[in-house]
Amino acid sequence: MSETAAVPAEKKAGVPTLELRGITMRFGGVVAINDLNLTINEGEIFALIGPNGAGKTTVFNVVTGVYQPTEGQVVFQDSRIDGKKRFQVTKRGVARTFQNVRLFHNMSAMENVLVGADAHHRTGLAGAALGLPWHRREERDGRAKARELMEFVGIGHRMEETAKNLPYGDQRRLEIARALATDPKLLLLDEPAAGMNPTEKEELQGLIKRIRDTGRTVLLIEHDMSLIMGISDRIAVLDFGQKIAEGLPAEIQNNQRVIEAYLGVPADAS
Amino acid sequence: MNDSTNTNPLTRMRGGYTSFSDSIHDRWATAPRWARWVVYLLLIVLAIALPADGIGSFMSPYTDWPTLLFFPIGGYILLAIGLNVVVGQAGMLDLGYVAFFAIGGYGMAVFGTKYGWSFWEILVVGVLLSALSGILLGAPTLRLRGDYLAIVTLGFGEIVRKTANNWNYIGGPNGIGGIPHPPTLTEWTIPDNGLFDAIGIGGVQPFKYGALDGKPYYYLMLVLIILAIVFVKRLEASRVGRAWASIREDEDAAELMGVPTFKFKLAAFAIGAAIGGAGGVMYASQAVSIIPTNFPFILSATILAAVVLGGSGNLPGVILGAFLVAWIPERIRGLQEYRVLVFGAVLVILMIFRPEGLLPSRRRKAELAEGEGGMGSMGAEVGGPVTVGAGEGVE
Amino acid sequence: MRSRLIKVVGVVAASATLALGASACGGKSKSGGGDTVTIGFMGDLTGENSGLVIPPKQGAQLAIDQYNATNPKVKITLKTYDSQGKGEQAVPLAKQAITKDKIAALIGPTFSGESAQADPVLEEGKVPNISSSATNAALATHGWKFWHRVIGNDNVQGTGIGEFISNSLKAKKVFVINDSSEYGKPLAETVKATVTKGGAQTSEDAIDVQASDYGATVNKVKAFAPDAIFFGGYYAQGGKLIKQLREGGVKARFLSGDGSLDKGLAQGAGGTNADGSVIGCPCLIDPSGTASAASKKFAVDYKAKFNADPAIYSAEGYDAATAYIEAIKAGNTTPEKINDYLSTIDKPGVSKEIKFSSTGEPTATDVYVYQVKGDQLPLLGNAKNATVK
Amino acid sequence: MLLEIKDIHVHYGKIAALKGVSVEVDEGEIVTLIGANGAGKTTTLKTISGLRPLTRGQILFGGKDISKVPGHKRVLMGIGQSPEGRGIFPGMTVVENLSMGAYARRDEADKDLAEVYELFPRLAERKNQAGGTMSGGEQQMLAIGRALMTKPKVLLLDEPSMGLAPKLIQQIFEIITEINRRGTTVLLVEQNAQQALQVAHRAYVLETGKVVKSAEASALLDDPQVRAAYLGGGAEAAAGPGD
Amino acid sequence: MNNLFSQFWPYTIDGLSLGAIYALVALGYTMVYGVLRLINFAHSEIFMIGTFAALGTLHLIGMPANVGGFALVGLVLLLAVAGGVASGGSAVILEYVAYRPLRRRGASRLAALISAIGASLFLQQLFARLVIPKAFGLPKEKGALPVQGHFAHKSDVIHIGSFELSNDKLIVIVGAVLMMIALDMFVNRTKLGRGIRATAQDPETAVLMGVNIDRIVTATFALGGAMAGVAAALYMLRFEETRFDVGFLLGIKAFTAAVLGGIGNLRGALVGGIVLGLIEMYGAAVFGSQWQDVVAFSVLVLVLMFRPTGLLGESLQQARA
Repeated sequence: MSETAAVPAEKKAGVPTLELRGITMRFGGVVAINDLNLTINEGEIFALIGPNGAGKTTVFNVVTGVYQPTEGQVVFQDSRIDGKKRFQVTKRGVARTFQNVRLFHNMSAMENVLVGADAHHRTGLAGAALGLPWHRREERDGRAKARELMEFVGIGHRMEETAKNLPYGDQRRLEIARALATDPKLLLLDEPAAGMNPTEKEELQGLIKRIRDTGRTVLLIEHDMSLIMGISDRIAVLDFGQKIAEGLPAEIQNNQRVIEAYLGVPADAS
Repeated sequence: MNDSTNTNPLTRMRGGYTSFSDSIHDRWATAPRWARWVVYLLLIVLAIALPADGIGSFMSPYTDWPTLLFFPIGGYILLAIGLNVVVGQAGMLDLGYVAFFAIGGYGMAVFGTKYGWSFWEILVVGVLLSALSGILLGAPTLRLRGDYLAIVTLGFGEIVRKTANNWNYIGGPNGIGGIPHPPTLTEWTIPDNGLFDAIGIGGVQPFKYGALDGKPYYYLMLVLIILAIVFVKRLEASRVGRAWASIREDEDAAELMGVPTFKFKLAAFAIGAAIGGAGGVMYASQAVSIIPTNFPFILSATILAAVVLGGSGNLPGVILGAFLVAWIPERIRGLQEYRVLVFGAVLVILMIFRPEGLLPSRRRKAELAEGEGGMGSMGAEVGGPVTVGAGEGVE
Repeated sequence: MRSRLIKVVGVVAASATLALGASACGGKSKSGGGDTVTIGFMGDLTGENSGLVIPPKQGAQLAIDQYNATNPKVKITLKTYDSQGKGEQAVPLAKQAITKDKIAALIGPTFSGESAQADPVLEEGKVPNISSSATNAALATHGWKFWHRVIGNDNVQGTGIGEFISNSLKAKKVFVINDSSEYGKPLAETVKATVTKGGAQTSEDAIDVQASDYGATVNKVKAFAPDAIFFGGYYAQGGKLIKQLREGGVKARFLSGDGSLDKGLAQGAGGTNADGSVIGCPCLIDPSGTASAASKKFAVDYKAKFNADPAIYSAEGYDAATAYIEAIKAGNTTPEKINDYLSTIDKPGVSKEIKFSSTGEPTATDVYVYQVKGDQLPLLGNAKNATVK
Repeated sequence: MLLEIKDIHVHYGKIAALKGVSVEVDEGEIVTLIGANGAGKTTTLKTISGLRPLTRGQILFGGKDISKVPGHKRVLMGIGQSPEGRGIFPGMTVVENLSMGAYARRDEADKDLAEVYELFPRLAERKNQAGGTMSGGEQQMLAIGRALMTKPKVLLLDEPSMGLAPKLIQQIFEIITEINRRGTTVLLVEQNAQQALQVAHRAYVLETGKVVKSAEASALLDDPQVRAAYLGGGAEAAAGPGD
Repeated sequence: MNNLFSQFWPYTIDGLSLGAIYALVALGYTMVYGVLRLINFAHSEIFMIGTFAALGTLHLIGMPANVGGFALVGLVLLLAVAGGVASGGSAVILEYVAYRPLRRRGASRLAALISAIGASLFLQQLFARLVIPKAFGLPKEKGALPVQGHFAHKSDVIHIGSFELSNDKLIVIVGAVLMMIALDMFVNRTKLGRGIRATAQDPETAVLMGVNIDRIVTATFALGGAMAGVAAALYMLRFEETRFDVGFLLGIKAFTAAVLGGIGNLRGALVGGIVLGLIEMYGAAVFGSQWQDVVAFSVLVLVLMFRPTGLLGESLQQARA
């Protein structure tokens, strides 16, 4: 395990950024999430783990407005965002990546990030068609920001390449850069380490921390236990749509219910 | 490449054409600014000289060339530019585009004959009216997925035509006659000197809109087309164009990146509709009389064919496609009753020969080659060893 | 004038060859000054309604060939323009005809829709035009000076048929159907207005040309139980409509206008379904030549040349060409002079008196009625006095 | 040699996905391909089963060149695959999904069905459930079971552990060993290199479309480079949740 | 409105018999769409070919007249076979010529759609200009006109008050329903049917199961075409005439029916066809026949607004998990 994985010294006083209050999500007769309460504090790296089908991605979808919860409320920075449209949620400051990379494959890396940056741009049809100064300034600023973000995630050298031609690890980073371009206060990462080798995972770990250090809150879903244990401030475990445990990494690792439902008997692994 | 499956001449021809068009692409992409302007200028001069008799006698031996240039050629080009915004840029399949052409046309007819407005006023109103109808159609239906949208738009086209046919206020099946021409701006005549004669425009009165001379209409259409191109091009290179591209590639992801997809789709629809409406206004004011059968479904299909044939998403391609689709049936008038037959066969052959269109944009070509790009590929496609797919690797 | 017609008997066979020769040099000489004047014929020559356009074209061809066979000083070439019946094709063709081909006059366009679009071009190009079959009444309202027709308009026809329904058939309940076309709908409306004036009770419906199933219309007719049914539309739909009406148990007499004047009506209706139906037309189709001697001679010549009986608008095509021939014979070879001559012409033609009102309408208002018998359409007589057995 | 892949090249559009991959699989073996995402593992499997066209190279199966044999015929020859993402037919029941495995066969498949049920009792319980409504683990079992129904001489498994809870991953690898023990040759593509190397006899390491290493699986487990790149920095990380 | 009440049964029966034909033609759209995700625009011409095959058969057997009773059922059966074979066969050829090369190149569906439109124009014109004039000995310009063949003796089988059911409508409704049931059983019970469903759901995995995709596609076109051919025979029984563009409006309506029911869904085609047929007739009764298409399309838009994947949803391929 990497040495940098120490728990941050000063824990924030616990100002909640995102609160899920009694969220229930039903699809037809199937209950995907059942009465879930979750509080994520500002500046935290919060991990959501659990077996496949436990409802983790559904939580992401509820938070980002893809689904409207059957019951319950989603509160982000003291205002409800359930019932809001997806792009409105993004504008409020919630951005995400996807389990399977969902870039705009045939656009360049730069354009991908620009789409994210456009979330806060205001140029309309007239502005663009007439090439008004405002529009030109936005374009310039957007590009500068995109460049900066791509440097930040470490793909500064591939800005003009078509997204699908990037190596897989870089595609994951590009997805993060695109999400960051929307200027999120809360970043949701859905299995960011999937398909990465250990070296890449380590770099990713560093990147997630740096993102947190820029003042953003991170909520992530991951299966890779070493990564989770290395960077999470707190962890919640879902099983069959219910929260079966929540706490510090060390607590989770030794929680009997979690071991039964998810981790399995440690002896098997070696 | 070493694979031996691709030695048949058709494939080689295809490959040759592809590398040729690609090299032009590359040249253009790296050309300096001044060189591009020179090309633009040359194109405009060429466009101005196009209706000349000398060209016409070859291009259209059977029927009046300047009028053909105005419509169908110019009209189709304008419509194709508009439809391209919807289909090529935003990736929505619209099978009822003719509806907006009709709304523009009827707008011109109604305001021109019943209210006595002038062409110029109606052009503005007609464009707004069509855009509005685009929004009215789009608002409830744009949430539908690709093919459902296709059938709904097709239905809308039929509804508009049938309503026109059954609504006595706008003449029912008789349509509206006596639509005014645009007011003549000036009787000024291009001097009959050597230079102008050389490009075949000496003696033309370019701003006098009568029934007989098609050239002034053509020039008017030309101006409209150039305006539309500039407008669409600028949008394409902006936030709006990026939003459309992202919607085409992955609508959900786009929305989650903060793109108000519905709004942008609606905008694409409205812009497409507005351009179609402008075409309708132009057409009606030249045609003097319009009837509902001027706006059949097959016109929607033809414009769509123009867009796809030329290279959906790429303006030069779309313009080329529209030109061919409008011109070929007129040029082969000599085949008389067989020309539609031949036209149908040509469509099939061209699509087989070049499914991505004659001049696709780079990005769209990649999308179409992989069957992405808004409408996706056919379902049951699995590249097998017997396919020519291997050839794609080296083109 | 009958004498002129008699003179050309027997030269029909030679005329085709001469016409060929004429057309060969026709392109070179300008109208106006040279030996040859080009007259255009525009209409749907290859489309689905070409069945209504080829007979008048042949009629015109016959007249011109007969004229050329007399070895006149100025010969006439007939140049055809296939508009497919569509305005957007007729317009550029008309311009081509005026500016490139320099035609002196035009027969056509044959349909009302395309006429509305192409006629303004002819008007501005100052080329006289006579339509043999565009019957839409609105065409005469634009104040065009170069526009004419040799056929009664839909109001004339509709009134004629309507009066026939009221006076001769004495129908008290009339169901009026139209095909939603620019031809059928106004015609049906005129008939409806006329029979209403004649005291009949009416109801109406419209069908879609491309639909197959007229069940909804049939059900409406059944509910109304009329004495007579008038259909404004073409025979392709008319036949189908009769068939479905009869299958639906409707036995009322079926009537229609010139668009249905074709044996296709009876064929489409199947069996004897169409028997007894009455079709009105402001045109004269008289293969047996019972209407007049001119008509008889025309029928004979036509049959000899084309190996077919005169069909719909054949006589009108012939008359339209005759009008131009008269103008040229009188020494008028430029479009405007020909047009001036048309305003004064008054000459018996095959179908009617060739004479135009100031708006370009024919002055004659005769409407003829025909009755379906098997798949034949024998002439019943003039609508004013014909009676149905 | 049951399956021999000789220097194959595969392109997607202009991009080369495989740039000369050679792999050999002997009868009775479990061979694994490991490597990062995008290294070409899945493409290799798809090319073997004929879903992707070759631009160069050869695939020999039982000594016969099958490079030009269409995919559906390769199934009959004895190449079965459980695809990446499982490829369950969502609208079909478990039984229908399994019988799809026997689609191309002309002989009776009842015996094989019984064997699959024996291997995966869970599937027998859920016979009439629609494939699309099953959990991830169940779907993976169904995918493997379905591939077994093709009666493969060689079974290609593409990321069988993907997206499964650590607990289930154990189970899946046990079943793979069992299948192999009963006589089916296995070519396994895995993200989870640690687990894969533990069950496999031999392994190939793929990087950006090329084979960079091949050896006995146990040797690779101890190879420092492989450890660094695919198994994580230290043994404790590789051991997963136990640390 | 009065019309609808006083003539409720005639409108309903007309709607059902029209809807039955829509439904059969819709099957072809829906099957091809399910497997290839392609709107086979030329399907309307496949139907047209079926009508001419039926008509040609009537000519071959010397154009019987006034056939009624069970003899009529037998004759329609013969026509259905002729239409089915001709349409099924031409659908297969169409796929081979106009779609397969595009499929091989992995072309976009948009390109295939244009190819389909081209093929549609080509086939229409081929019949109008060459086939019909040649086959029926008509002058060239008559090829575009309707061609008739009257053979059926139509009579009411049931007549209770305003409820009149004639033999032809009965055969159409029963025949169409039987065909639908047969097809449904074929797709759900047979091996080839399972192959079709598998291909619709996941073509790549289907190949891994040993499914020959090309054969499945051929079978899909053949089946869909055959259904259109049977529909064509029933159409000929009802209307006894056809023309080169007979498929145009009917094709659009059938496609609408397929979407209305849920494209890709076989039972949806039945529901969509019947619903559309009834809506048209009722709409015509209330608003006048000239508005029947407007009513039909408006209902389509309304239905899709509330049920974006049609009345029954898509099922041949199911939502891809």
